[in-house]
Amino acid sequence: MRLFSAKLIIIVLLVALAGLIAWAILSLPFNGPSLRAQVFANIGHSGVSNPVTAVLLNFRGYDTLLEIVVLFLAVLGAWSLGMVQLPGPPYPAGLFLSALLRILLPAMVLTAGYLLWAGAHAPGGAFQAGAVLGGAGILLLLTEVRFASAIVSWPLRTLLSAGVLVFTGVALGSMFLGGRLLEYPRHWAGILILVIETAATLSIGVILTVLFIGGRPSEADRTLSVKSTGKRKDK
Amino acid sequence: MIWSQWLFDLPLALVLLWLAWRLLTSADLFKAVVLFIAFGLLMALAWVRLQAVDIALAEAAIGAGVTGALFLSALNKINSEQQKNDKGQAETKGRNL
Amino acid sequence: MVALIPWSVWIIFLPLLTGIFAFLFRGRGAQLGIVTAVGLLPPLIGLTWQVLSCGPQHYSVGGWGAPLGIDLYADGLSIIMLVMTALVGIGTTFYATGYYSPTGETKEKNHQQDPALFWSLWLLLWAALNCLFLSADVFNLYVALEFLGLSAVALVALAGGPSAVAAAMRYLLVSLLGSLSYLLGVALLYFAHGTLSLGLLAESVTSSPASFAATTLMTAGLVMKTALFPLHFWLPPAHANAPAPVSAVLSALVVKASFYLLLRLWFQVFTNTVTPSVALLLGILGVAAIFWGSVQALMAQRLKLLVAYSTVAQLGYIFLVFPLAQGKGTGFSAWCGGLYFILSHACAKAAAFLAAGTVLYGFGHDRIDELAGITQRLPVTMFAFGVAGVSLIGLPPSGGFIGKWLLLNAALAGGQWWWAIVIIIGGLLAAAYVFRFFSRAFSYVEQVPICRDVPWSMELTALALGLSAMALGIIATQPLAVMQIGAPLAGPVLTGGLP
Amino acid sequence: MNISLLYSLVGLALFSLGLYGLIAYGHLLRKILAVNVMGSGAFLILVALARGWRQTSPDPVPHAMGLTGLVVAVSATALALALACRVQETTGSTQLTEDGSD
Repeated sequence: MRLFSAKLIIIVLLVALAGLIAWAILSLPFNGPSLRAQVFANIGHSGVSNPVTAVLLNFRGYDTLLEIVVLFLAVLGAWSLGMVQLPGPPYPAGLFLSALLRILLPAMVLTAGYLLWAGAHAPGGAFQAGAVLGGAGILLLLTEVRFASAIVSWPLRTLLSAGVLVFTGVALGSMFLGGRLLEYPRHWAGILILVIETAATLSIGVILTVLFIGGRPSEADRTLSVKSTGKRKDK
Repeated sequence: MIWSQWLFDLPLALVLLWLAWRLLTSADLFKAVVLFIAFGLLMALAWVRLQAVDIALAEAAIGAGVTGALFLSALNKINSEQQKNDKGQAETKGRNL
Repeated sequence: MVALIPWSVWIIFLPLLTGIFAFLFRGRGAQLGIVTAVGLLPPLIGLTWQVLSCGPQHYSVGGWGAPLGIDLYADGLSIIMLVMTALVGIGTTFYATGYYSPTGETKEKNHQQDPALFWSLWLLLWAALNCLFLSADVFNLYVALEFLGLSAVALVALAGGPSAVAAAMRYLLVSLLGSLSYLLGVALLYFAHGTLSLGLLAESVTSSPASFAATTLMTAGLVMKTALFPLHFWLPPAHANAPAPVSAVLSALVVKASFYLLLRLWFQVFTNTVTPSVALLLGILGVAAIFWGSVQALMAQRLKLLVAYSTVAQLGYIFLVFPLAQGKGTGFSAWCGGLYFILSHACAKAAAFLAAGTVLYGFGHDRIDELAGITQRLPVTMFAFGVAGVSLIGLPPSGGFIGKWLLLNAALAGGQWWWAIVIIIGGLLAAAYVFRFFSRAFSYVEQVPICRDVPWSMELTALALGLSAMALGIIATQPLAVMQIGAPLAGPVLTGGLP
Repeated sequence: MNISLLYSLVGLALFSLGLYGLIAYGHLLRKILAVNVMGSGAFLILVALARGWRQTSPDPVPHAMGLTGLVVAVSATALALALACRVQETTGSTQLTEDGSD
C-alpha cells in the first residue's frame, strides 16, 4: 500500500513537470531567435564547410576540447576501479570468422577514415569516425585474445591521451602565434581542424575499445604482447 | 510534407515511445538491452528525419553500436558473477544441511 | 603588458595539462601536483590584480565572441571561488604527497589505490573547477559540470571497497540526473532567446513559460548536485567513503561549484522569473538541512561520517541567501554573508576532513567511540580539527563567524528575524556535534591507541587550512572588497557595528 | 502538428519516462538504461526544436550541442556500467541498498 502511494506521488510530480515543459515548448516563438544566421555568415572563415563541424571544432571548439577530456575521464574512472583479468575472447576466431574479420575490419577502418575526411564538408567527423574505429576494436577484442593483451602500458596511454594533447597543443599554439585560445591562423584552420580530428578519432577509437574491457588491463598479461605486435588496429 | 508525417513520423514516434516503455519495463534484462539497441537504431532514423545526419551517424555508431556492446558485456559479467554467487550459496547451504 | 596576458586560460590549462601528464608519466604525480599548486599562483595573482584594477574581465575563446563563440568571464565572485579552490587545492596537494608517499606504509592500508590515477584525476578535477568558475556560457557550463562530476565520481571510486563503490555509483546517477535536468533548461533558454551566453541571457530573459520552466529544471538539477535536503542522501556515503584528500575536496569545493552556478543564474539571469515563494522554499529546505544534518552528525558513529553530515548541515546555511536577499536593502549583505560562509566553510571543512583522514590513516579506523585519547598521539591534527571546529560552529574570530554575522544582520535588518533564530540554533547544534567528538579525543586515557607514523605534510596542511579559516575572520575587508566587483546586487554591507 | 513539435513532444515523453525509470527501478542496469533514455529525450528536444517550426535548413548549434551531449552520455554510461559491475562484484547485489551510509 505504502509503495503504491509513493509511486503515485512520483507519477503526479513527473506529470506536472512534463506539463510545465510541454507548456514551455508550445509557447516558444514560432521562428525564434537563433545563431543560425551567424554560423552561416562566418562559416567561410571557419576552415570547413559542414556547419556542424564548424561549430564543433571552431566556433565552439572549447566545448569539444572539454568533451574529449570527459571521454578520457571515463577511462580513468573505469581504471580507478582496479585491475581486471582479461578473459579469453568469448568467440575465438574460427576459420569462417577470421575470414570475415579480414574483410570487415579493414572496411571499418576505411569507413572511419572516410567519415573523418568527409566531416569537413559533409556529415561525419571525429566522433562518428572514432565510434566506428571503437566498434572495430570491440570486434577484435571479442575474437582475438592477443590483441587485448597487446594494448597495455605506455603506447596505450599515449593513444588514449593523444586527442586531448593535440587539441590542447593546437589551442595553446594558436595563442602563442598571436591569436587567442583556439583562434586558428586564418589559412591554417582547415588543416589544423583535420589534425585535431585525426588525433581525436584515434583516441576516441582506443578509448571506446578500452572502455569495453571495463577496467584496467592487468599488467601481468603483458608478456603475451610480444607475440602480437603488428596487430594493433590503428595502423 | 503532411502525408509523409502521418505515414512515417507518427508511427516512428509511437514505436520509439513503445520501445522505451518496453525496455524499461520488460522483466528480462537481456531483452531490455536488445530493445535498447533497436531504440538507438530508430533514434538514428528520427535524427535523419530531423535533418541531423551528423547526429544520426553518431547515434548509429555510438548510441546503438558501442553503447549496446557495453551493455551486453556488462550484463554478461553481472550474470556470470551472479551464477558464481548462486553456486557458492548453494554450496554453503549444502554444507549446512 | 601584464594586463594583456590571458591569465584565465592558464588557470584552466595548467591543471588540465599536468593532469594528463600525471597519467602519461606514472610515478611523477606528486611532482606534477606541486608544480600545479605553485604554478597556479602567478596566474591567479595576475587575474585577481586585473579584476581589482580594471573590473570584470572578458576573454573570447577563438576570437569569435559571444553569442557565436564562448566567452570566459571573471568577476569578484569568480575570483573568490578560484582563490578558495586554490587554497584548498594547494593544501590537498601537499597532504596527498604524504598520503600517497611511495616510501610510507600506505600500500597495506589504502587498499590498492593507485597514486598515479589519484594525481591525474585530482588535477583534472581542479581544472574542471577552474573551468566552471571562469565560464560565461550555459552550455559550456554543462560540459564543465559533467567534467567535474565524472572526475569526482572516479575519485570516490578510487577508494575501492564495497561502500565506496556503491557510493560512487549513487553519486554518478544523481550527478547525471542533475546534469540532464540542467541541459534541458539550457535547451529551453536557447530556443527562447537564441543565445547561450550568460551575459546576453541576463539582458533578454523575461518571465515567460520557457524561462520559468528553465528556472525550474536548472534549479532542480543544481540543487540536487549541491545536496540540499531532502536531495542530500547521496552525499554522506560518497564523502565519508572517499580517500581523505578526496573527501576534503568534495566537501569543500565540488558541492560549492553547483551552488556557485545557482547563484550566478538566480542573481544574474533569472532575476525576472524567480519568485519570493521559491526563494522561501529554498530557505525552508536549508533550515531542514541544518537541523537534519546536525542531528545526523550528532548520532554518527564514524568521524568521517560526522564531518560529512556536518557538510549537509552547513550547506543549509548558504541556501538562506535566497530568501535573505529578498529583504529590502539587505540583498548585498546576504550575498556577501553567503560567499563568506562558502569561503570559510571550504577551509574549515577541508581541514576537518584532512584531520579526520589523518586519524583514519594513523589508527586504521575512525569509530568515534574508540578514539579516546588520540590527542596524545596526534596533537597537531587534533588542534587543526579544533580550529576548524571553531569556524564550523561560527565562533569569533573565525571566517565562519563573519559569514554567520552578515547573514544574521541581513535577517534582522530585513525584518526576517525567524532566519536569525535558525542560524543561532544551528550554531549550537554544530557546537554539540563538534564537542561530542572532542570530549572523546581530548579525554586522558592510560592506554593510548597505537598510531602509526604520520607524514608531517599531512598534519601541517590540515593545520594550515584550519588557520586560514581563522585568518578569514581577521582580514575580512579584503575579501569583502573583492566580492563587490561585478556583484549583481548593490547596497551596504551590514556589519552591525563590527569594524 | 508539425514534425518539429511532434518530435520535441516525443523527446519530452522519453525524458519523463527515463526519469520515472531511474527513480522507480532498483536494478542498476535498468537505472543506467533509464538515464540513457532520458538523455535521448533531452537531445531529441534539442534537435527537434533546432529544425524550427518551418525552416529550410536547421540551426547547426543545437546539433553540435546534441552531438556533444551524446558523447558525454556514452562516457558516463561506460563509467556507470563499470561501476555497476564492480558494485555487484563487491556487494553481491545489483541494487543499491536504501541506506548506504555505513
